[in-house]
Amino acid sequence: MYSEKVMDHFMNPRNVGEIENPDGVGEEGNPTCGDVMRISIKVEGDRIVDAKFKTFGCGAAIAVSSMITEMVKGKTLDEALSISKQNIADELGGLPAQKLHCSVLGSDALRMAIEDYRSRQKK
Amino acid sequence: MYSEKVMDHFMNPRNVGEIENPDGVGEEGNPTCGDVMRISIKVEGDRIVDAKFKTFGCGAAIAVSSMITEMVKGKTLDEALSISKQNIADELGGLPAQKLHCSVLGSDALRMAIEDYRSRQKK
Amino acid sequence: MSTHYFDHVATTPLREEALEAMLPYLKEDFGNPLSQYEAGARAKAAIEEAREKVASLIGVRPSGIIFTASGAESNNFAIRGAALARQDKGTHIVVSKVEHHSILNPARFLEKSGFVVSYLPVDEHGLVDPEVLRKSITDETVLVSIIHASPEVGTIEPIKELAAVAKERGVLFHTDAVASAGNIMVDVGELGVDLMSLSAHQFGGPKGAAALYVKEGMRIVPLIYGGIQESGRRAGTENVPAIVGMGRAAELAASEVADNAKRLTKMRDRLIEGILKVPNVHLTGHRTKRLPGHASFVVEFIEGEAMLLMLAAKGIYVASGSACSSKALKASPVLLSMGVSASLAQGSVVFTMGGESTDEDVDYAIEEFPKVITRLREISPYAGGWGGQEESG
Amino acid sequence: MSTHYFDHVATTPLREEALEAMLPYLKEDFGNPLSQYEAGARAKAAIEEAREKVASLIGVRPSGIIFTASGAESNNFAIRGAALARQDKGTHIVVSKVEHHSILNPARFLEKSGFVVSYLPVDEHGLVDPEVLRKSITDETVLVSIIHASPEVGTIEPIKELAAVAKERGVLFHTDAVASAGNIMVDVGELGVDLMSLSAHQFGGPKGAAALYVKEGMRIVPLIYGGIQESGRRAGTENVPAIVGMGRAAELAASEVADNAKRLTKMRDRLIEGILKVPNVHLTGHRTKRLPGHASFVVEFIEGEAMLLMLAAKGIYVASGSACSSKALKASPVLLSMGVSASLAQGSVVFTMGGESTDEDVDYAIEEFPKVITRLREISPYAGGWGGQEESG
Ligand SMILES: Cc1ncc(COP(=O)(O)O)c(C=O)c1O
Ligand SMILES: Cc1ncc(COP(=O)(O)O)c(C=O)c1O
Repeated sequence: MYSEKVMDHFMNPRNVGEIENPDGVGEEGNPTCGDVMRISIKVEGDRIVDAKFKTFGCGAAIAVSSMITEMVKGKTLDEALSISKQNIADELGGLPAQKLHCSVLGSDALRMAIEDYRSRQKK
Repeated sequence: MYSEKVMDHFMNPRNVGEIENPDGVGEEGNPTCGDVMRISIKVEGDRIVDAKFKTFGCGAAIAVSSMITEMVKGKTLDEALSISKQNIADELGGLPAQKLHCSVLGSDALRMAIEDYRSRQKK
Repeated sequence: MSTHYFDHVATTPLREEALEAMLPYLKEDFGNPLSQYEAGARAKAAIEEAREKVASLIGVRPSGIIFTASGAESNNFAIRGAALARQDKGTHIVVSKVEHHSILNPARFLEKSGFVVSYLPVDEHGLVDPEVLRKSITDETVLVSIIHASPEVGTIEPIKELAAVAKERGVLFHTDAVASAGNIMVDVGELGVDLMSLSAHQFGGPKGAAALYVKEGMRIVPLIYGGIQESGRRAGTENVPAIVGMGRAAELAASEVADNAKRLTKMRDRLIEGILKVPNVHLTGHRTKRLPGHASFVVEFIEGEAMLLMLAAKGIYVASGSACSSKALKASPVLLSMGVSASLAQGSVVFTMGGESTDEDVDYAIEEFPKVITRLREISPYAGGWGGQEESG
Repeated sequence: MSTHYFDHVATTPLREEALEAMLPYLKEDFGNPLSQYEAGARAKAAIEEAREKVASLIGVRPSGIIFTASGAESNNFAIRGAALARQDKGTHIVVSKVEHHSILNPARFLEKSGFVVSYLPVDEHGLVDPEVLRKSITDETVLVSIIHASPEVGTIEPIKELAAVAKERGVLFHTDAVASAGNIMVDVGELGVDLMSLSAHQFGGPKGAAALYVKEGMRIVPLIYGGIQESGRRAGTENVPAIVGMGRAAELAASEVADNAKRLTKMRDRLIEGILKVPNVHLTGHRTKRLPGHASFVVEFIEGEAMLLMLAAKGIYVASGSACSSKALKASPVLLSMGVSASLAQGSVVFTMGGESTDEDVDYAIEEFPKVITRLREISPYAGGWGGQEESG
């Protein structure tokens, strides 16, 4: 059902954990199935230098979390914000149709982490 | 579906034909399926000394015709009349339920042949 | 005794290639297609591959194929499912008098729930006239179902013309292609039908797998509700091995159907010619618009079951539509609707050939058939003619 | 990698003996049971022999068994067929909230055609209370259908008590015994039910064969109309090989069920004990009134599909009722109806064992399961607890 890439990121997820003293944290949940994804980021200049996640969810949700935290490292905030759910699915070699909502969760949690960082900056 | 005895009487029917100058002839048809059985008999004293049949019908109908003509030979008319459809089926080692009506046809045709003989006697 | 199987219309032998394809799914690959681990995925993939093969046999996209367990189920599903899905548009359906019981009986059930059903007559060859269909369609008509080829008399209906009439009037068209699919070229696009039933055991596939084709986007009310199998349109754990076997048989049929039909047509014509040499024997169905391997007759003065049994004793396996050989003990409605009398219909005998049939089978049948007829006519009281009771057909 | 199949509730491997019995009917004995010659008679006899074996598995007469193609078909047939046959007597039917989709969805269809359906609640173990059933029955009630054993939580319902309540009120009682028949002793007489569904692939038989038991003399409206197969109650060419396989599997199950249940109960109890050593894991269903080979849990803080996949990577095949592992992406209605919260239901994992399961399978599962849980909890944001969002179940 899942691509090899998905299975790899699920079985060996990258960036599991929580950044100590993060610059931004985003958490997003899926009300239908209860999945929750939490992403914390470290920002230097306007670049994301580190990202970690914790996820309560299915194999796809975990793989998406792993992939998105990989993808954003080294990216500017704007570049990171432009990552679409389709980008994530593509990087994972595709996701089953009914699992696409898991990648929305990923980009949403990331966006909230960035927003969190930006709102902290404003203070 | 059919017993060995039925198949034997169907494949090698006894007494096929029409008796020349018969003493009695009976013909009975089944209005639902169109089967027709014709039995002719030769009578001496009050005993049936010969019986032959012609039948338009299924395997069971032919086997019943063969069997009943065998059974009546040497019997008195009254003995022959007392042969029931069940007797015929039993002699054949049984008939499938939906084929039992074929043996009615047999006993009916025989009865008509005997009645024909008796009515001829009266003249 | 050598055996000569002339009853492909009852069922065909399972092709070895199909059984080979099935065996893994009867052994180690027993997983449920719904299971989320690899074994489930493998079973699921096997079904989808079979779906592609069945789809390509009739020239449609795989998403149009719903697997079922029998041609009868496909027919019930089609008639009931399409009628119920459209009942807000109207409650009239049209079928022919020569449909299979698995069309006629669900149609009768629909009558009980308020539908009106027209039963179209056929001509002496069993053909439905498109003009007759046209006249039967009303504003209330939601569905027409006409059999593609008759298993009893072999006649192939002018489905293209019939479906065009229905289409003109915006009415759904189903065809029961159980006896034809896999045996002649059947192309949904060319025929222009919206729904089609087919059954694996009629073309070298296993019993227990069949399909209903449903046009894309068309709503159909399920017959079997439950899980999400077959996109929620037909519940029940899939019979994976049988579906895989159906796929393989469909693949083989698709590649062989043209050659096979040519070969069988020749054999059939020779058989018909040989059988018709016996006096007072008549072909039923159309002389040329008929299934390639199909030769059906009525034989005067004798009864079908007796023929069938005596032929079987010689290793020739045929079918009969005689009343005595039906469990209902009724004359074949198909023959009656073609104008054959009940007595003559008693003499029905049906020879059907398939992929593994040979010229030797035909030779043997032509040689032995007359002997059986002679023997049975000797027993028949009608030997010299119907004796006024019946004119010869 | 060694594999450990813990998903017998999805489907069981086909027993070798059953396959052996099927093979002749997949090869030379391919005849149609309706055919009048010897090959047909042989196929017919094989079906009748299988009918006797299936009948004797559940302690009924062969004439009460109608063969179908799946448990889902049997359930649809039972619910719709019994309700329609009695609709002149009333239009109320009663089911439980823990029925299989193939009961619930046809019940919903009946609602659309004017029936009223009561859905009985269950307690935290999934049990239906006979007193609750009693109160739900009205003068309009014609049918009650309660599942015998739940495939999701293993709970065995008090069918004897429930059926007695229905009988008192003269109401027909159907039980869906698909998950139980062949796995525990199931005796129709003792249970006192009027209709029962069972499915071969749940007890070592093939996919594609199932049965509905119908009490003698009871009228049932067919689901699939057509020919005279199954005494006119279910049309379609019989899937002879699958039916024969079902018969053989039933015969084996009947002779082994007692020993097997004993052995599996021990294994199950050991598995439950082992799994429950992991903190924050809870058994679902009843502790003792459950299927012998059935151990089901909810695991806090993690999701079922992820567990299933990670276990599968270790060669352990299980099922999950989590929303993410269902195609509908909905929390299991069965768990919800037992009072399990939607979040906790996400942690559903179901281990089911069968005849070929071994003590080594159990050892391996007990050893590997905690590792998977630890690994997934490391990834979970709830590792330290539900964080107020959810009390632990
Ligand atoms: C309790 C129950 N009922 C019905 C079914 C459906 O049976 P089948 O899979 O044969 O369609 C299942 C399937 O596993 C089941 O567990
Ligand atoms: C034209 C036609 N329709 C339907 C059926 C029923 O199909 P099945 O035998 O698969 O139930 C048959 C059976 O031979 C058939 O010939």
